[in-house]
Amino acid sequence: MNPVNYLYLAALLFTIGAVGVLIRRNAIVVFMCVELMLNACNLAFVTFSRMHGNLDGQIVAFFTMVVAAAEVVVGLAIIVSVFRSRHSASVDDAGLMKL
Amino acid sequence: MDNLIALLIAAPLLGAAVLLCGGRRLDKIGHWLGTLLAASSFVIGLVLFADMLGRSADDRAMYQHLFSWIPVGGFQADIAFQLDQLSMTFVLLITGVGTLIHVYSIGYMEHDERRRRFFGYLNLFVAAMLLLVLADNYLLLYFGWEGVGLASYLLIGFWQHKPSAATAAKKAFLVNRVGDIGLSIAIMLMFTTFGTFAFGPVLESAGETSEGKLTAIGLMLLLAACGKSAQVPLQSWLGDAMEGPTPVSALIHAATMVTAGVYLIVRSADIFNAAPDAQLVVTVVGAVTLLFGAIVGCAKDDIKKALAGSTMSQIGYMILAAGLGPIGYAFAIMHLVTHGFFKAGLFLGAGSVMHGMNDEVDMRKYGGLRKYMPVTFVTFGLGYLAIIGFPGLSGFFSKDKIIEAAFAKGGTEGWILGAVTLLGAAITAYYMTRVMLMTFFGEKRWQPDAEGREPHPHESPKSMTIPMVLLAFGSVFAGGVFGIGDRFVTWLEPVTAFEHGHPPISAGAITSATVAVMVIGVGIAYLQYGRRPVPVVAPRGSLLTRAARRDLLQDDFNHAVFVTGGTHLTRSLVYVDHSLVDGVVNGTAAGVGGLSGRLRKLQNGYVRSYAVSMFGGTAVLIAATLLMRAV
Amino acid sequence: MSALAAYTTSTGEAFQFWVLGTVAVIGALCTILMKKAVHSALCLAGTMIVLAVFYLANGAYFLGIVQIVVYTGAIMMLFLFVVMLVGVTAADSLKETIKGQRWWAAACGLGFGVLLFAGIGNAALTEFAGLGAANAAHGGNVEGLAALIFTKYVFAFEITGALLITASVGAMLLTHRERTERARTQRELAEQRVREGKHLPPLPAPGVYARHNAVDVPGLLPDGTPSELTVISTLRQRGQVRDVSGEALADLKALEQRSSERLGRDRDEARDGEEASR
Amino acid sequence: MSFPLLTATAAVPAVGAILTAAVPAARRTAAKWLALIVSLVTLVLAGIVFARFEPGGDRYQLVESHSWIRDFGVRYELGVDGIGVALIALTALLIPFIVLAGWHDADPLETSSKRWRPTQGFFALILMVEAMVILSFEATDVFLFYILFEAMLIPMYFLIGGFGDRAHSGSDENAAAQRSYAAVKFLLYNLVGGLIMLAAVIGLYTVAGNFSLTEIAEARANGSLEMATSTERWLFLGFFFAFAVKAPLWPLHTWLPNAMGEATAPVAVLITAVVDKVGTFAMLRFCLGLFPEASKWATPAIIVLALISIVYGALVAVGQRDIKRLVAYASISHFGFIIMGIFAMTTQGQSGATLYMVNHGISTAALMLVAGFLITRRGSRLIADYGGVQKVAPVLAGTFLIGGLATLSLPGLAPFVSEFLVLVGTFARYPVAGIVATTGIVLAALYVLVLYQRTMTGPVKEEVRSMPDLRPRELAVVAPLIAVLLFLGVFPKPLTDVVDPAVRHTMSDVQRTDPQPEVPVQNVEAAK
Repeated sequence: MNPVNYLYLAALLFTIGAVGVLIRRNAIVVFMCVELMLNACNLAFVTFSRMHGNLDGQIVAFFTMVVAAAEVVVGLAIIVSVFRSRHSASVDDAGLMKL
Repeated sequence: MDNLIALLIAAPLLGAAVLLCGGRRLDKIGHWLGTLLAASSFVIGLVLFADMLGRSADDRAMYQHLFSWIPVGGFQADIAFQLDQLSMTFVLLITGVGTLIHVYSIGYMEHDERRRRFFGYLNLFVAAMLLLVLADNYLLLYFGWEGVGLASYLLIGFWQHKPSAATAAKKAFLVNRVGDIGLSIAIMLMFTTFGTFAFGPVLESAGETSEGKLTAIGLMLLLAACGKSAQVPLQSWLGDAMEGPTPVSALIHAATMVTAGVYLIVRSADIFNAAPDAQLVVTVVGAVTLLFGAIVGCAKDDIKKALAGSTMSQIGYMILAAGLGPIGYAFAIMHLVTHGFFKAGLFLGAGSVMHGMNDEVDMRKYGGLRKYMPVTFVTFGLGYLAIIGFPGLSGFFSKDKIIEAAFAKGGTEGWILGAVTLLGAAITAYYMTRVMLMTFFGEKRWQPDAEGREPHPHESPKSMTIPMVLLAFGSVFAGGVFGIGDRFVTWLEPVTAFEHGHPPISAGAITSATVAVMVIGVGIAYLQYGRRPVPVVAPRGSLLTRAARRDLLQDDFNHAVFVTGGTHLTRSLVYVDHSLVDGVVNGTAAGVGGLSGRLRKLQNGYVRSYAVSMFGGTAVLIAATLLMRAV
Repeated sequence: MSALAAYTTSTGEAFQFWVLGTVAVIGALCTILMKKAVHSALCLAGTMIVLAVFYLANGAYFLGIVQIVVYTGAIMMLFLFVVMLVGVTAADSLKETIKGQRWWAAACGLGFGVLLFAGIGNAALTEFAGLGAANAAHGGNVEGLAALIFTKYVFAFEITGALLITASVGAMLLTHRERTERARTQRELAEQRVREGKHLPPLPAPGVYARHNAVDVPGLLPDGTPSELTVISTLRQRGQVRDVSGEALADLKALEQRSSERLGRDRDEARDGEEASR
Repeated sequence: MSFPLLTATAAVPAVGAILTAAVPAARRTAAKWLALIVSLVTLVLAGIVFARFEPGGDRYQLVESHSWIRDFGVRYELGVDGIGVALIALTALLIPFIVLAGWHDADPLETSSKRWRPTQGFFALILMVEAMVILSFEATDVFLFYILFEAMLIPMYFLIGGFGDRAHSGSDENAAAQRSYAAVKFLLYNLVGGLIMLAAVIGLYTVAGNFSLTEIAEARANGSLEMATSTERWLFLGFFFAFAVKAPLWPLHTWLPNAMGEATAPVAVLITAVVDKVGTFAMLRFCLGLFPEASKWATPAIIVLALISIVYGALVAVGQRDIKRLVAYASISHFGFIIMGIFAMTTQGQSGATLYMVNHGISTAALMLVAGFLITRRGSRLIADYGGVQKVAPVLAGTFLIGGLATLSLPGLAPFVSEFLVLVGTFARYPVAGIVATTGIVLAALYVLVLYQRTMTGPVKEEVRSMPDLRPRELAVVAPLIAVLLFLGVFPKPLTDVVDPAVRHTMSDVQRTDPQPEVPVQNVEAAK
């Protein structure tokens, strides 16, 4: 098997994640889909790292993880505060900038 | 001495400025101040006149250059004055008659609360008129030309609360503006032809350009003269201008301003001399107006409008004379001066009558006034004799010369013009006799005015009668002083070249004919108005009479063509502006609005919907990248 | 180790890829298709663990472990925590409300995927250098990464620290509500209730039956309809109130039925019914 | 380095605007006085500029030049020629009167409201406009000019849309809707023009490589910068379109009546007397300076459009029922004269056009401000609602008449000088155009006198019976303007001395000389 298959897998996961973002209304699930896309990217980076024989790809994946962690923290906090004020976690309900 | 010229204008200008800006504080003394300043201008004029007489005939012109007015490239207009014999004649006429009318107005306007303002306007007029005749270039003349127009506008509309007065003022200004187009185009033509528009250079080099160009300039100047001097086809404003107070009619619309056209033509003599076609048109305009004014004057029952028709007619004489060339210029000006005296006198007399008759102007409601207003009657009568050309009085000398000169034009033209002037003299005698008879003779036909007051005719106060008497003196003697021994002609000759005309028939015969037609005119009028009682309500009259009452339908024509047509034009243009010009823009805006209304539906506020477009956009970008790589 | 440098992988890795890859894809699909958020989260966690294995297989030992510890362990737990907060049993309706959204999403996803596959397929990706040398340079994968992080990427690393601090402060700021006024005492609350004149007594208790041992079951009013007041507002807002009125009424009916059967009343009733219809 | 006088002239009102805006809400009157003082200081500075300018000296004087955006060759480059000096003087002269005339225009409806801030905003915006307009008259860098040309739309938009005339036109209740329509229309028209100009500015940069007016003009003159004929024409059209919208030239004029009708009288004056002048000024400086050949190519078409503007504007003015819209259409007619004078390409025409810009500014200000006082008193803009005002308020009527007479170019008042110069200048090269344009003289008399007759004369209408005459503040606005009109009408030499050399430079830009008279009179000098 050619290791390039990892890339195909990453592409597939990314696409699935993207479609998930588009079709799900629950903000938490949308977030999960974003995480899925990030993970797919990480897989690609790791594969690239192996392809090129240096560790920079892994470094990028590492940073992605950190940033993703930060993003999740803030994002979930936003979801919680939105949920508090609107009693809903649906992204469709948040159609206005101001309540 | 030259430096006094500016003072001539400065005095009344100062009066105007002080009186108009001074406010109510000056109400008590305003009229005295205005009169004083007008009189001082007259005195300065006399001083200059004396100085001028003391010099040789060729050295009499004086110049004063004040400052450069509009210096732009080759276009050099100066505030500079030229006082020669022609200007001097006008200066004395304007300031002299002007001062008398100031004095007259003190009494006439006594009960008007806005008398101070009236005197301010009068002073403004005198200043502007002096500027007109003293200017040494056409542009400065134009300044004065419009200045008198403004003063005329203000004074005609002095009783602004009357809509008719306001309308008449506006009409006068507008019709004059049409004439002004002529003057401005003439100046532009002069500038492109000669590179200047100062009198001296233009007139000196007039012969150096083509006749066509000079004809064009001449015709444009004539257009200007028609506007200001109420000549056909721009005569319609003068009758309406009688809405103004009577002193105004006397000063502006009889003695001075309306003669500015004659001044313009005589001043531009060198241009007209070199353009015979233009001259011919001038004489035709003069002849037509002469008859037009006379006919209108016969039909009017309003005393001032009858006199206005007469003014038009008399100026027609002057214009005709001016169109005859060097044989006529001097006589045009002479008639202008004598006319200034007797017509001003007549108007003041009319004003005096109105003053005594509760401002009634309809002659059919006068009658038998000679006993109640002896001074007015005598002065008016002398003016009347002067205007119909009674031998020995001033009008006789000046009019007779014009008739002679008309015959002297020569050829068929000479005969036609001569006949017209003779016919005009007859009609003049007719309508003036009619005025005289209807006003001072016959039975009393007095009617209470609109407020039910019975008229109590009385003689006017001294301040009014004295000017009338003085003007009557002028009417009687001016002609003799000027005419006997060709004094006036000699005086003017250095400015307007003079040639003796040689009429095909002897001068004596023409004089006899003149007197004869005058007697016929008087006789017919006597038969119609002296022997028979005058009906209080005007009879229907013949077709011609009715047309003449309506100014020979000229106003109706103007109204139908210019007023109605213009109204429709402006209305349709307003519509076009709103619907078409603006409509295109608004239509575009509506189209964009509609389109964006559709596009707005895409902006539904759902994050996921935007995410789809982002995602799709990314896909398109990738596709584009791959495609570029593939290619 | 040397296998990592090969153009093809070992059979073992291939086997692992095909099996676990299938699992990962299924997990991803379940993530986006599960009705309940908690199920999605569990599926995602599964996918992530598979990915961790793949990292390990690709020679990224450090990342593999971090993936399990940080991602699956911490981040997914955070997700679950929020899911709990929002309502763990709440199920999304998968019915699409935006017109054409699903079709567009599918079309874009398909197009995007095809393009990505085409792009990867187009790229000449046959050379695999392998990580053997890179990992060995500093004596191991972790050391190699550390060497890079603290030299070449030290600034980025430091900034990441700032980012994390900011994120945590931000999260606190977003979720923490500042109390702008003094907390009201019991007495004040009581006085307010009296002033407003409603619910002077305590709110009614939820209808606790023997079979519904829960606070999410509303008490029933005399006519059998549920009373909102009996359930706490949080559950009400989440829509997690279990409406048992129908059930209870049905039970009641069944009870009556049984008792009437037993008492032999049904025949009389049938007769009554016939009469009424007549 | 010498004192940056030109920058100071623009900076004073700009700083003043910020200070005025910062005045506390309760100190409204202080803000007004501050604005007035700032505008007077600007007037003094403009006077110094006027005095320091040497008519016989270099073309651009008091030059300041600093690098701004180095990569694109954009410079902060200022300099004034005679035309700029005249227009700076006009702007600085008018603003104090605009401020004074608009003293109460932005007052709160209830005097008690403490938190009312728009008053400060109103005066700050006026000063802001002044700063930008002055700077745009000074800018010799095309890019700098473009920025200012666009930026002045912003304060103008708020002035029109935010501070409308409280006297609605009577026919319509939804005054606010009309006002915002007018403001948006103003903005959109000018933005479209500006956008096209931006394209042309970028185009110019790609051709010339920098934005300096002086450098480009010089390079064009000495042949080191070749431009393809079609390129030059397109660039010219891009610039001209923007200026023609702002000027405005028929058929791009319809925003002006709306804007002037809905804005308060002082703002209407600001639009037509100050801001619009930037358009005609820019035609003279940029269109002719940068694209001489294309200017000559476009002249016939532009003269025709200008003629249409003159006649059409005047005719439509006659048909107006709203006083302010009437003045707006009269202005369109006058802008036709200005543009015609510019493109007649004669000394008289261009000098006349420049003087016309100044004189039209002053005369329209006089007429419009008095009209504004009148409208404020009666609360209506419709001509038909007035009558006989002369009887109850003679001073108001008198000043109104003088403003009107200035508008119809009566000799003795300043506009006559300029109008006649434009006519003569046009006639010298295009006689037919000159003659057609003279009809404008008659039509001007028509609309002015009809307006005066309907509002001021006749029987006194019941509604105007208690109308007060001009108050001292209002007289202080009108009297100096009238004095200036009279002075410049009789002695325009101070202006012509400054403008004349500048126009000669412009004429040499387009390589045109005046047509020579057919029979040159040798003794013109002697006759003087």
